[in-house]
Parts: sequence; C-alpha cells; structure tokens
Amino acid sequence: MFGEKVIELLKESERNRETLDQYNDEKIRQIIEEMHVLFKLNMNDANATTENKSLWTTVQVRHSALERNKRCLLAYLYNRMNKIKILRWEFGSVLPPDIRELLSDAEYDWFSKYSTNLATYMRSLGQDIGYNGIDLTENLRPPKSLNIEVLCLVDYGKLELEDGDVIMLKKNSTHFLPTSECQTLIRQGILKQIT
Amino acid sequence: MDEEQLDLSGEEEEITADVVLKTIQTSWQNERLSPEILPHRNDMVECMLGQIQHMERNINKLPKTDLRTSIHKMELSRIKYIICNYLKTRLEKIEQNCIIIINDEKQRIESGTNYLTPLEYRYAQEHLLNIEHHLKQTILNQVPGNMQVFEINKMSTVPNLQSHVFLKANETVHGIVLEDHFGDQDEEIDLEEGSQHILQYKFIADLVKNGKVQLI
Amino acid sequence: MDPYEIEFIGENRIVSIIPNFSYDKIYLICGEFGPFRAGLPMNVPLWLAVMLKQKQKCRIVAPDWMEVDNLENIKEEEKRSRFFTKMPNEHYMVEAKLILGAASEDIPNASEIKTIIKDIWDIRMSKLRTSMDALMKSGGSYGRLDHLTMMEINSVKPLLPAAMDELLRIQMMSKKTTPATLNSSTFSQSGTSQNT
Amino acid sequence: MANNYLSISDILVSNEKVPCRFLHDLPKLGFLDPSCTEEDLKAGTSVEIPLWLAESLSSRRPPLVAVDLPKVYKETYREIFNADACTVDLHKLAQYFFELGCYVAKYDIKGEVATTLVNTFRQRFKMILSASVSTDSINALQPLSSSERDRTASAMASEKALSTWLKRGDSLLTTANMVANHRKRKRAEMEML
Repeated sequence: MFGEKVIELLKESERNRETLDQYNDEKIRQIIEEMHVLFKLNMNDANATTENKSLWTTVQVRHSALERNKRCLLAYLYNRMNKIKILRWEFGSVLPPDIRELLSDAEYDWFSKYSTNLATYMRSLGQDIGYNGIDLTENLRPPKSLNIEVLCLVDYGKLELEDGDVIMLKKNSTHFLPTSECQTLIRQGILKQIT
Repeated sequence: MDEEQLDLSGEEEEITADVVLKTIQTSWQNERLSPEILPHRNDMVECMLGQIQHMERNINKLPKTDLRTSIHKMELSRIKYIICNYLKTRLEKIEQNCIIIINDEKQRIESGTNYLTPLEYRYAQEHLLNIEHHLKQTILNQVPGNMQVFEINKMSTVPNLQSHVFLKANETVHGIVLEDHFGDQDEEIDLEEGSQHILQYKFIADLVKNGKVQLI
Repeated sequence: MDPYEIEFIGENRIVSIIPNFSYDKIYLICGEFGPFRAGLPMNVPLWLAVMLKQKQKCRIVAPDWMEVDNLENIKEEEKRSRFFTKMPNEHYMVEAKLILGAASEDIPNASEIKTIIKDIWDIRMSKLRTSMDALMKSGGSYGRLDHLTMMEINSVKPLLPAAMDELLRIQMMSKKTTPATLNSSTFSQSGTSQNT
Repeated sequence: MANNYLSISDILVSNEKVPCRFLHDLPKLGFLDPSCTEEDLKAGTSVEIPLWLAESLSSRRPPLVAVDLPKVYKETYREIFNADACTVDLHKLAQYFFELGCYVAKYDIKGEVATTLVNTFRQRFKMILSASVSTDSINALQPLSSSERDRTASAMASEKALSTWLKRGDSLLTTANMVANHRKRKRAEMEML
C-alpha cells in the first residue's frame, strides 16, 4: 500500500541491469488498484475533515504515498523504455519472437514508434546532397581492416554482397568477407569474427 | 583524383577537405566528452558527405585489385565511423535530455543560435511525444484522477554541467575562475597553451565551444 | 572512451615507411601522400603504414624515439621524477603497440624496446594511481595533468572524474540547510476534488 | 549518479528507513508502527519510516514529523569513521551510506555529518583504487557500499579493456551486449529445466 510492492518491482529490474525482464503486467495492475483504494480512502476522509480535523494529516500522508507510487511506476516504465531503445540498435527493427514476448503490447508500440522516428531521421541524413540516408547502426567500432574472417554460427541462408556475389551462410562454415557487410550479422550473433 | 577545393555553401572562404576532416574530428571528440550537447556542425558533415560520395564514384572507376582502391576504402570507412559515431552520440544526448534540450532550443532558434539541426530538432520533438504517449497509455491514464498529470518538470533530466572533464588548452587562456560553492575562496588559474587539466565542465564550457580548449 | 577509439585517434599520426613499389601521389581526404618510390623513405599516416605493412608493401622505419638508449634515459628520468615526464609524443603507446605488433622485424632491438616501453608504461600507471589518491585527499576538485598521454588519461575514466563528481555532490547536498523536497508536491484540497 | 525523479537508484535510497517522531495524531494509520495495536497513531510515537515519507512529512508547514539521524550518522559512529574510515564494512553497516547521508545531513544542525561524509569519501577512495586492480576482487569488494561497488566495477571494466588492448592485436567485432546477455540467460534457463 505504501510503495512496498512497487519497490519489489524496481529491485528486480535493478538486479538485471543487462537484460530485459518480462513485463510484469499483474503487479502493475495490483499497484494501480491499490492506488485507487488509497485515493478513495482519501476522498472519504477529506470530506470528513470538518468533523475530525486531525484526519487532514492522514490524508496528507496517503497523498505522499500516492505520489510515491506514481513516481515508482513511471521509473519502472522509463527504465524499460531505455532498454527497449537499445534493442532497436542491437537487433534492428525486427525483434526475435523470444524478445518480443518480453514486451507488453504498449511497449511494442513504443518500440515501433521509436524505430520509425529513428528510421525517418536516418533516412533523411544527407538528403540535400543526394544521399538516401545513412544507417547509424552500422560502423559502431573503429575500422581496423576491410575484410575479416568469420565463422557462421547458425544456418542463415543466402547473403547477397554489394558486388553481386551470393554466398551461402551455413552453420560452421567460414568466410572472408568485407567488414562493412557483415558487422550487423556479427552484432546479431549470426556470424563470429575469427582472426 | 585531384585534390578538392571545397566551396562551402557559396561563401567566399574556401576550405580544403583535410581541414573539414580535422574540424569534424575535433567536434566528434568534444561531443563524445562533453556532458551537454554542443552546437551542431552540419555544414562540415554535409561537406564531408559530399566528399565521400565523390570519392566513392572515383573508386568505382578503379580496377578492384588496385592498391589505391583499398587505401581509399579504408580511409572512407574511417571517416564514416567518425560521422556515424558523432551523429549517434548527439542522438543519445538528445534522447537522454530531450525535455530540457527542446526548451533551450526554442529560445536558441529565436535568437538564431540553434544547437540542433532541423532534423535533430524534429527527432527530439517526436521522441518526447512518444515518451509522453507511452507513459500516459500505460500508467497515467490508469491511476486515480489527480495523479494523471504528465509532470514535465519532474520528468526533465538535465546534463550535469558540474561533471569533471579533462582538457588540453589549444591556446593560453588567463583567469579561469574555479568558483567555490561553499563560500570559502574562489581560485583562479591560467590555462597555458598545451597544458592539461581536470576540472568542472561549466568553468570551460564556452572555451570548448570557441575552440580554445579541446576535451581529452 | 574505448582504448580502440584512442588508438583510432592515434592512428592519424604521421610515420615514415620505405615502400617496395612505385606509384604516383595518392590524394586522400586527409591529405596527399607520395609519390611512392621503391626503396625511398616517405611519410604516411600510421593506419596506412600498418595496412601497407600487412599487405607486405613496405617496411616501417623506426621513429626517432624508438631507440634503446633514448628509452633507457626516459625510463630513468620517469623513475627519478615525482611528476610525469614528457613522453616522445602524445600517442607513444599506440605507436609502439601498432608498429611493434605489425613490423617488429623492421625495428632494431624490437624485443628490448618492447620491454622498456612496457616498463615506462607500468611506472607511469602506478604513479597515476598514487596521484589520483593524492588528488582526492588534497581536495578533489581540480588537477593539472601535464605530459599525460591520451591513453593514460583514458585509463582513469570513469573512476577519477566520477569520484570527483560524487564528492562535489556530497559536499553540495550535505551542506544544504533547507530541506530537500525529494520530488514531493504539496497536497491541496482542490487537487483531490478534481476529476472525480 | 543522476539524482532525478526517474532514477531507480535514488528511489531505492529513499526507501531506506529513518527514525522519526510524529508530531500530530494520525487517525487510521496505526499500521505504520509495527508495535502499535491501535487503529490510530498517536502524536509523540517514534517509528522508523522510509526516507521518502519522512522527507515529505517533515517538509510540510507545520512539519508532521521530526526526523532523527539513523545510528550510523550519530556521534559514536562518526568517531569511528573519523578515526579510520577504511576499516568499516559499509556493505554490512549501511550500503547507501553516502546517498542516504546526503539527505539526512540537513537534520544535523552542527553540520558534522556533512564533514564525516566528505572525509569518509576521500579516505575510502583508495579502497576503490586497490579493489579495481585486486586479484582477490571478492574480498576487496566486500566492505564497499553499493555505489562504491558500482564505481569499482566500472573501474575494473576499463582496466580490463585496457589490458585486453595491450595484449591483443586487433579489436574483434562482437555480438551486441543485449543480444549476448539474453542468449546467456536463455541458456541458463534451459539448463535449469
């Protein structure tokens, strides 16, 4: 009632700073329900303060608790939003199903909106001078060499290279590829750099 | 391929490609190391993008196995890294502090001293709308009546201008005042050309913007 | 920043190579280099030197400072001095690591040089830790760090600046006399009766 | 550490309990005092309540509670800290020592808490320095407070990045963090089944 539940929620997400947990729909619902209970109690007591003046302080205490709950819920959500943003940079605009499952529907909506805004921005970069955009999710590391040797970790299928060559990415096959064309696959864990 | 003389947005002053590159490099380094977003250098970025495009066209004319092809490609990938990282760093700051950045930017636009590019500004506004929409949808519209307000002042995070940064003086600057918050005694120091220091960003924020110091 | 990013910045330094091929000048965005004449020394950026070396197109010429006696002197000086001494250049470690990594056969006494440079680095790193502690004890709000190279400065991030930030925050918050509001707003009766 | 409305760590700090004395009756809120069997909380009762509540109630005009210092900030402990701050196990004693201290220092009119905080922080900095390069990191980390541990962890990370750089030739491109962590977690979950 006084913010204990919501703290459990936050401690949970503080423990797993590096990953995203399943959205805790049930707990959020309970916390919001408790806020409504507190609010109703306050409405009743606020109306009764004319008879019992000291109820006024009780109303103030509950109000602080309501504010606190609100702050905690927003912090929980905002923290997840920041993690979901990272998903866009690391997985791209299409999330693997097991990651998608961790998001609530509203969060998936946030992901899509974030993704669209980012895509619009990147597509417009350099448009004045005849570019059709720059993908900022590439070139994440200082370049060291133009080509690298990679090991394929999964059966991925065909990959068409810029020069028109098509190669087959099969599990455990190794390839010598242009760095610029395989960095996204490496980030997604499909290829691994060996050298 | 001839050395390019680049003409910047029709101004009289001509500027060579290597100077543009150095400027971008410096802006990138400062942007990475400063707590606040710095005035954009879109002129330089666009100029360099044009240069890259021009160079890529020329590379395509060279035989694939030509040694020069790989040298040029390597240089281009180095420059692309800087540009991408520079723009990405700015986006991160914009997202992080979008409320305060939008507020400050509104005033700066009026006085014609904007820090963001029009694209960045649009991105920031859209980002804030998205945040507000999601928080309302999930929490604020569900909580009891007087708790529903999106309190923009509370939500706003500000860059910590008091954070400590490392710098190198590009030229001598006298009389930097290290203000003392506790009423004891302000201290005054000189930054001699080439000297290096660690101090609060806010004391030298202007010097970063006018190029008298470089963050390291 | 990541050490590889500092390395990336250091790779712009100009070094000398002796190509084993001949070619006209090359016009890069960062400047023009060449002409390449087989057997004749010329200057190029470090990243290009390493790249050509990996393709076996050149020898890298040892920079002036990369020489045993000179480095021994630097090492002694560094040991003797309480302060940081001036290094041959602001990216000495990047230059050493890349050149000795890619072209150790081109550098006379490479393994000895490697050891001395590592010694100098270690002396400086331990001095750096001592100075950080001294800086925090003496006030922790300002420090002068002449002659530290970018890689060395980077190695104390985020620890040193973060500790200085936190110290300042503690000083400011704990000296506040008026109670902090802790993000609470004041309840007003009119507030409750809205939206009901 | 950002001290803002949406900061989870600041929320956890303000969840720490502080001793308070209620200055007014609080009808229906007897449950705030675990030892109270009545429905109402009487003026004069001393209870430990979370900092966020204490701050909010003491900042009202007139204040509803009088906040007292938690015991680690009182004179007995201050003497220990001032003698040698490095011998104290803050993890056991007060894991949010500095952060909580910043909030409660204002309830100490003489300003001695502030001085202790600053001195303790300065003295203990060398513990972080040595923990970040220690070969026995578990023992070196043990006595550190929560934020000291965070700071040590990031110092260790840059130490590690630097030594990898010194040893390795090229930087390898790697799987993105979130991708790798999720995959690790999935593997751990599979193994548990």
